[in-house]
Amino acid sequence: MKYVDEYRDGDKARALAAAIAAEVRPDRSYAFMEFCGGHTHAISRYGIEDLLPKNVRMIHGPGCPVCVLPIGRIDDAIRLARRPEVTLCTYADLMRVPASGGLSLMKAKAAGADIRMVYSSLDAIRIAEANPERQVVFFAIGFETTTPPTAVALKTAEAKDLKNFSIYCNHVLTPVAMRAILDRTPTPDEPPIAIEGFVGPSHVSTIIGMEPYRVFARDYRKPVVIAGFEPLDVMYAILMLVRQVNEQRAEVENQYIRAVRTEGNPVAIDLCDEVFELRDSFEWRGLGVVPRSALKLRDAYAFYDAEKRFTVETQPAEDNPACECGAILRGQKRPADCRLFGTVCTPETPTGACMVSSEGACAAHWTYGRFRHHQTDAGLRKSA
Amino acid sequence: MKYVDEYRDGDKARALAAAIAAEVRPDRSYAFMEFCGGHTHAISRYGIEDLLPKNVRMIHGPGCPVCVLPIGRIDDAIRLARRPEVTLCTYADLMRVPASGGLSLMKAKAAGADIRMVYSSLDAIRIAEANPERQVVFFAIGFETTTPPTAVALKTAEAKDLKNFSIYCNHVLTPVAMRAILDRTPTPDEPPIAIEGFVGPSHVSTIIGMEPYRVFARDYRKPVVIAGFEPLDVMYAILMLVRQVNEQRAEVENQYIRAVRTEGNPVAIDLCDEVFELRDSFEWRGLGVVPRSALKLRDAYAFYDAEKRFTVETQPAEDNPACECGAILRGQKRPADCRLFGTVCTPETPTGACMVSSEGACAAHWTYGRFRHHQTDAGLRKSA
Amino acid sequence: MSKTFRRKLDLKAGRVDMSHGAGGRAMAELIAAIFKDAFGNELLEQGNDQASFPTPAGGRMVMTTDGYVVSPIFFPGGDIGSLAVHGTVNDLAMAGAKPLYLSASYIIEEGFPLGDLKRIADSMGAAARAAGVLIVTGDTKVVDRGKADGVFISTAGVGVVPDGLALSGDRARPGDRVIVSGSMGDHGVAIMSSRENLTFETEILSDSAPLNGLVEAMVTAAGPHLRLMRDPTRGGLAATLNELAHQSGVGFRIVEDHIPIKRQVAAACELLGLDPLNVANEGKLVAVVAAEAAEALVAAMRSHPLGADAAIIGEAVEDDQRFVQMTTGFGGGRIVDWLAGEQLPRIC
Amino acid sequence: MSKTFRRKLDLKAGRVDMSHGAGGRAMAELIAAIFKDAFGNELLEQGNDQASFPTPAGGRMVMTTDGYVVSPIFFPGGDIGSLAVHGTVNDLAMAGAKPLYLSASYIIEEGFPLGDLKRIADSMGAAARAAGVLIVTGDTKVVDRGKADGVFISTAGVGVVPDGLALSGDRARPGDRVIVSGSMGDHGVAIMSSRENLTFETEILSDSAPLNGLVEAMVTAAGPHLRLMRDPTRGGLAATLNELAHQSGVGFRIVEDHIPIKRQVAAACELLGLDPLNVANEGKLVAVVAAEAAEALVAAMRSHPLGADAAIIGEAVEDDQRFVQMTTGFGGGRIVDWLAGEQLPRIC
Amino acid sequence: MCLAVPALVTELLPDNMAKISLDGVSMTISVALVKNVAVGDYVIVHVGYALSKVDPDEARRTLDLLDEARGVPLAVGAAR
Amino acid sequence: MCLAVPALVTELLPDNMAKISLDGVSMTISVALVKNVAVGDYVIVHVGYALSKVDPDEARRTLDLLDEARGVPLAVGAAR
Ligand code: SF4
Ligand code: SF4
Ligand SMILES: [Mg+2]
Ligand SMILES: [Mg+2]
Ligand SMILES: [Mg+2]
Ligand SMILES: [Mg+2]
Ligand SMILES: [Mg+2]
Ligand SMILES: [Mg+2]
Ligand SMILES: [Mg+2]
Ligand SMILES: [Mg+2]
Ligand SMILES: [Mg+2]
Ligand SMILES: [Mg+2]
Repeated sequence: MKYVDEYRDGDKARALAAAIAAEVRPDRSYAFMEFCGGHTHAISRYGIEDLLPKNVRMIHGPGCPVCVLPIGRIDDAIRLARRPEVTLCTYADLMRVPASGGLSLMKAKAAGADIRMVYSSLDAIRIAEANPERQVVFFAIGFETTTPPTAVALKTAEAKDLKNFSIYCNHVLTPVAMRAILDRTPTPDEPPIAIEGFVGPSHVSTIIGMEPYRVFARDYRKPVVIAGFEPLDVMYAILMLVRQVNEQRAEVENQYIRAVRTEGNPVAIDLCDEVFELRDSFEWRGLGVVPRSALKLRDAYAFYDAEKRFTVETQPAEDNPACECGAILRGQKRPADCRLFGTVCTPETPTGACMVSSEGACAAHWTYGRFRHHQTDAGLRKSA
Repeated sequence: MKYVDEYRDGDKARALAAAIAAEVRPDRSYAFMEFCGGHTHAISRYGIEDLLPKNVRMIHGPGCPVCVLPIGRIDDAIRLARRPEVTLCTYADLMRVPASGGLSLMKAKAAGADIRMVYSSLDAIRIAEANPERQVVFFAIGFETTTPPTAVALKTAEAKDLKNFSIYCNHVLTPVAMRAILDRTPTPDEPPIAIEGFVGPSHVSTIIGMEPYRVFARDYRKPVVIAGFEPLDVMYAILMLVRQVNEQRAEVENQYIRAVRTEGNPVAIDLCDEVFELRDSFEWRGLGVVPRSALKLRDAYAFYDAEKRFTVETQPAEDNPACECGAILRGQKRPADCRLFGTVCTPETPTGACMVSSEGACAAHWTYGRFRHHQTDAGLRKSA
Repeated sequence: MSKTFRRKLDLKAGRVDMSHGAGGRAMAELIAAIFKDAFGNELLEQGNDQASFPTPAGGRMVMTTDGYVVSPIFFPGGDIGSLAVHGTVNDLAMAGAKPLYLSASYIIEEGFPLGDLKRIADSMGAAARAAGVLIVTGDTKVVDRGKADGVFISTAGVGVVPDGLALSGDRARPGDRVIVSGSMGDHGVAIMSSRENLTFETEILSDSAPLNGLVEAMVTAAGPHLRLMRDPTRGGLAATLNELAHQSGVGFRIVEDHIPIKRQVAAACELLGLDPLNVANEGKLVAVVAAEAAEALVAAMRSHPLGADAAIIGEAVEDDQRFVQMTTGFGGGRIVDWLAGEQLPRIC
Repeated sequence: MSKTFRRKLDLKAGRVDMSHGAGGRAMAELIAAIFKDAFGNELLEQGNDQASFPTPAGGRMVMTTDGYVVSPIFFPGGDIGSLAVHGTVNDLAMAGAKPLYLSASYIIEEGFPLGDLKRIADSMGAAARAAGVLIVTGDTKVVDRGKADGVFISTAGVGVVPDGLALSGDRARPGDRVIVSGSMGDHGVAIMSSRENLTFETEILSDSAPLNGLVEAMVTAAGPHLRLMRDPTRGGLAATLNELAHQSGVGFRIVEDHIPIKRQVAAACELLGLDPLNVANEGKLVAVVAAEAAEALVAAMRSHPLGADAAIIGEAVEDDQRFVQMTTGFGGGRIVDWLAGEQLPRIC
Repeated sequence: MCLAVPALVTELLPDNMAKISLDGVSMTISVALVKNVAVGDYVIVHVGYALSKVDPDEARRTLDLLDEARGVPLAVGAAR
Repeated sequence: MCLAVPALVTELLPDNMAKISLDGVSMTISVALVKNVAVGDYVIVHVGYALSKVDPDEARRTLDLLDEARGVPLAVGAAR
């Protein structure tokens, strides 16, 4: 695969690992957050941790839109899907996310709700066209990357004059969440938030460009390196972060120059501006309520808004209080520090946000990395 | 079973057989038509032919509403059922009746039409209530026996204000068909129509009573004995017919006194009068077009008339010209005289009306009686 | 299977979902929680994709399969689980075989209640134990809602026929006697009475039962005089006798009055316009036996609980038309034919 | 079956209807016209509800079953009929058995085209002949439209393992080598590419194939050094290795770069967010063999057409956690776990 | 045609419905077409409707008529 | 999150759609979000949409940067 395989080369990885090892200062440690689940996944799947010096620690951020979606919104989606007239179209990633009462979209489907998995928002349009007697609701989730495709679907429905299509909008914003993590004031008994820099979003940045990250460099003095999702991209970005830290710089740099332009994608930005506006606030699993962190349809498109068409009223739903997701997402704890990890909470039975998709910090550690835990700390968690 | 088993007693049958044998004149033959398929079925199933003297011949009449329904009406029903919004409810007897193009309701169902088998017209009402988004059409067939239940269903739908229920009416009239058989002028090369008396309808008569048969006795000089469907009823009715013939009487007698009153069932008659009116003419398979032989909904109930709601226009459909049903129904030929019998035409692949239901003359002979054919005429039809 | 896979399934309110058929941990959990205990035996516990057992010593082997799609899944006198054992055990026993091992292939519709699945598996296991057979291997597939009807089970079975015994549908000879082991039509009427769209009620139970014990007694009693056996399932006695007539190249003559039929079964058939001879049985057999051994065979059958109502109902006759003819209780004669089409309530 | 039942089914435009499953003449016709010719063999022709065959001499017997519910029914490289033979033959072969006899239970949805049914039965018969097994007994059920998905087939099989050969999932020992017979994920990608709701196209064909020939060559080459074999079907290589790790009480360490994966399979997985190690195979096996015989075994496999791409991909290790660990092509390490939930395209 | 069976009325139900019994088989039918149905009556049941009541006296009389034919010796073999 | 893959545009289709190819796997996607897509371009594909074009020069430059790290001896065993 062109533009893929070159960035997965093992020899170059070892060379890069050596370069990183050579440049890190042995007298200090480094802690960087990769915000995106895509990066988390690459780190886990390719075993990048094994290639990093021990004093470079990666903190897995909340950059998985599946993980951070609060239970109440999944509950809403299930309520929508259970309406006899509704066909709910969803990305497959959401199917197993646990909702209240032991439910999930997969279980609601098993119990009879008409739920279809789609690969693309355009599949939802096709389903609406093919089933004019059904109310087709597209369960839209995702960061800035996945938002423009939803906007295109809406404009397509408008052009086709589809009356039976609507959008249940759950799009959220990356930079706002990054700020929310840094803005948290730790309680006295909490460890400090140790993030010294960010591996910045890859495909989000193809849309929004570099500008939105300037605030982190300028106001928080945290370096940001936008990086591709291939493992060499991630490693090189880490090297760039190490260099910024060593040189006491705090800049927004772009490692993913082959796909990310400084200005992002103006077509997509304009389209999203036309269709969406900011919500006053939105709940993030693991982060709590974050002001102005999510999008909703503008009033001009209220007709396509499933929340208006079906009067959805999100009920608050409690997360398991033993779940340590919040602290893990802020880099204050690690998955294995949670007493539910691997016993109550597994990818088959996720309790918290971080276990929900394979890009969550806990799931990635369970699926790809838990052997390390046993190698280094075998006595601790026999039951895992 | 009370009022059933007593009339199936083998000892009494043998005694009755002896009585008939004793009363028939050896110097002449007797030919009676049992109009009803129920009688045909009883004769075949209980082997009554074996108990009758050789010079008493039973002619199997057209008294099976499934058999006589013309192909075009089944085609209509299939066209109705294929409409995406329609659920067609039908008595199970109709499922296998062959329609044009090798179709049948069973095959149309297999090909995707929404067709439900019901035991009672009230089941169709229940289906309409349970599926308000479907147009439920009740495929009403039957003689005067089955007509009042259709009328009750219609009145029930009216009382429940069911907007999605309608009736595809194919109810036909018994005495009119009996007249049509007698009225036919045989062509020069045709054998004469030999009917000397009728075993009269059993359950039809519970509704219409005895009066409608007077015309046969009075104008045609044909005795009519209304008989129950149990085998002793049939045999006793034959004895009564033999006596009338021997005594040169032509009267309407009632063997089925336990269930048939002279005046019939006035509640049912009045209800049917309210709901139905005569069609100008109707096609009968095997008999051709017979004037004023069938019912349709009155204009006051046009709302419930599927033919109006869906503008059904019956297309004429040809029967196989080799089929001898007409002659068989008039007693001019026997099933084994048809060259399709048992080869092309069997109960699994019925070609003509008489093979369609187990009450048709050909089907009854095939299903229950064809061994006789082989006993007496083994060389004739080896392939059967 | 280690306890890593053992997780509490919600047997009360839980439902099968697509993950239970995907070959992952959820499937392993389902199998562990529902099937292992229900069927429990050492061969199954091997945990391979196939079960291994010693090759039987001597005899001939037989193999059979049937798919079970009964609706409703739970019915008076049984359920799809026990039926899936009885039907397959009986097909083995009809060859005179001692049934040994069964396989079970479950095709489950997404949404099927886990509690019902457990009930079915338990019933299947209990039926296997009662019949003295082991369910040694199985498979589970889950299909989308609307692509199955609750659960289907396909059971295959193998067994061994003792040396010297050779039963087959082509062995009826003119003069042989035809025996049924009990009343006809109970299963079909029990099923129909429990269908939603047919509104009648009876106390008739399905006769679903394993016949291998009865068959053993029959083989002992009749030895080489026993020509063949068959269980009159789909299509009832009528279909079975017609099949046998064609296979053996004979006719049959039976006597209606000798065929045991329960009062309620006869009544239900009367109401629905059905012939009890077309109605399915799941715990009855038809045997054909040399005339000289018929009485002794019936006597032996009657001393077994599943043959208490056994009766000679007729005999095989020479007939190049292979007709099944019946003398009616009324005194006449008629053919007993295969049912044309499906068995459905008739109005006329 | 006499010609009385032989009637021309309309194989061009005809469809299965409820009467084809009712046990009457229509069913007998369907079986005669579609299955008898397709499967044709003397044992099936016995026409009983079970097939009888000589008890094999010596060895141990194995029995297996699988339900086949693949969608679509016809896919690049095969169809449900051939798959239903290969899957069951392979489960027998994985025990080192010579597969002998199969049973076939068809559950057919009303409305299924008769022509498609014939095509499937023919394909199943051809696959059986190619694999050297006989389909000796079968069953056909028809269910209402909307209560199945075209056709489901449950196949059971029996075979004989030669004396002295004992393969089982619990026999892997630390130090043993892990071998795969060829590229991973072809079947699953071929199926996904032919699903309507996934709009990608490839030229990848299913690898569906009978492995008993390859297995014979392997047994000859490795003899008692061969510990076990398993076909990585549902859940792919990942599920199979995890199962084996748990059964044998060992861990596995495999090397990503040694696992053969076709370019297009890797690309399709990349597009859909899947891991090829979770994707199903239907003509591949995983073998565990003592280290000293590994090279010879791979050489023997490579000289068989179905093992041309055979490769040693890793080894069994001591690990009380029974982890399957992989050295990534990139140089790091990771766990290869069972897939959680169903295999679905991911957006993230 | 017109398959119908005499069955015992065991219970009257609302909306002109009734429960009938036939040798241990029970069914709910409509009695809308027959006046004055009472528990203990036998009615002729067709497609889930009572069509008429069975008159026990007339039933008896029919059997008596049949019995009249008794005593006449059976001409064995004469059938056909 | 945001699984996306660079793929070759092989054909432009009506309605802002295009056919892409990835090592023999082809798919029809929307190119409504990217201006001036041409056959031969590589685009980043996400949920059936092109998000941006791959710049071949910048891709080359990235690889060159990676190669800079070559030649530095690998500290075997130093990882972690
Ligand atoms: S292991 Fe589960 S419960 Fe614990 S922090 Fe992670 S997601 Fe939350
Ligand atoms: S056998 Fe068939 S074709 Fe011939 S008269 Fe009878 S119904 Fe008509
Ligand atoms: Mg819904
Ligand atoms: Mg329709
Ligand atoms: Mg069988
Ligand atoms: Mg069977
Ligand atoms: Mg299996
Ligand atoms: Mg059988
Ligand atoms: Mg198997
Ligand atoms: Mg298998
Ligand atoms: Mg297997
Ligand atoms: Mg069978």
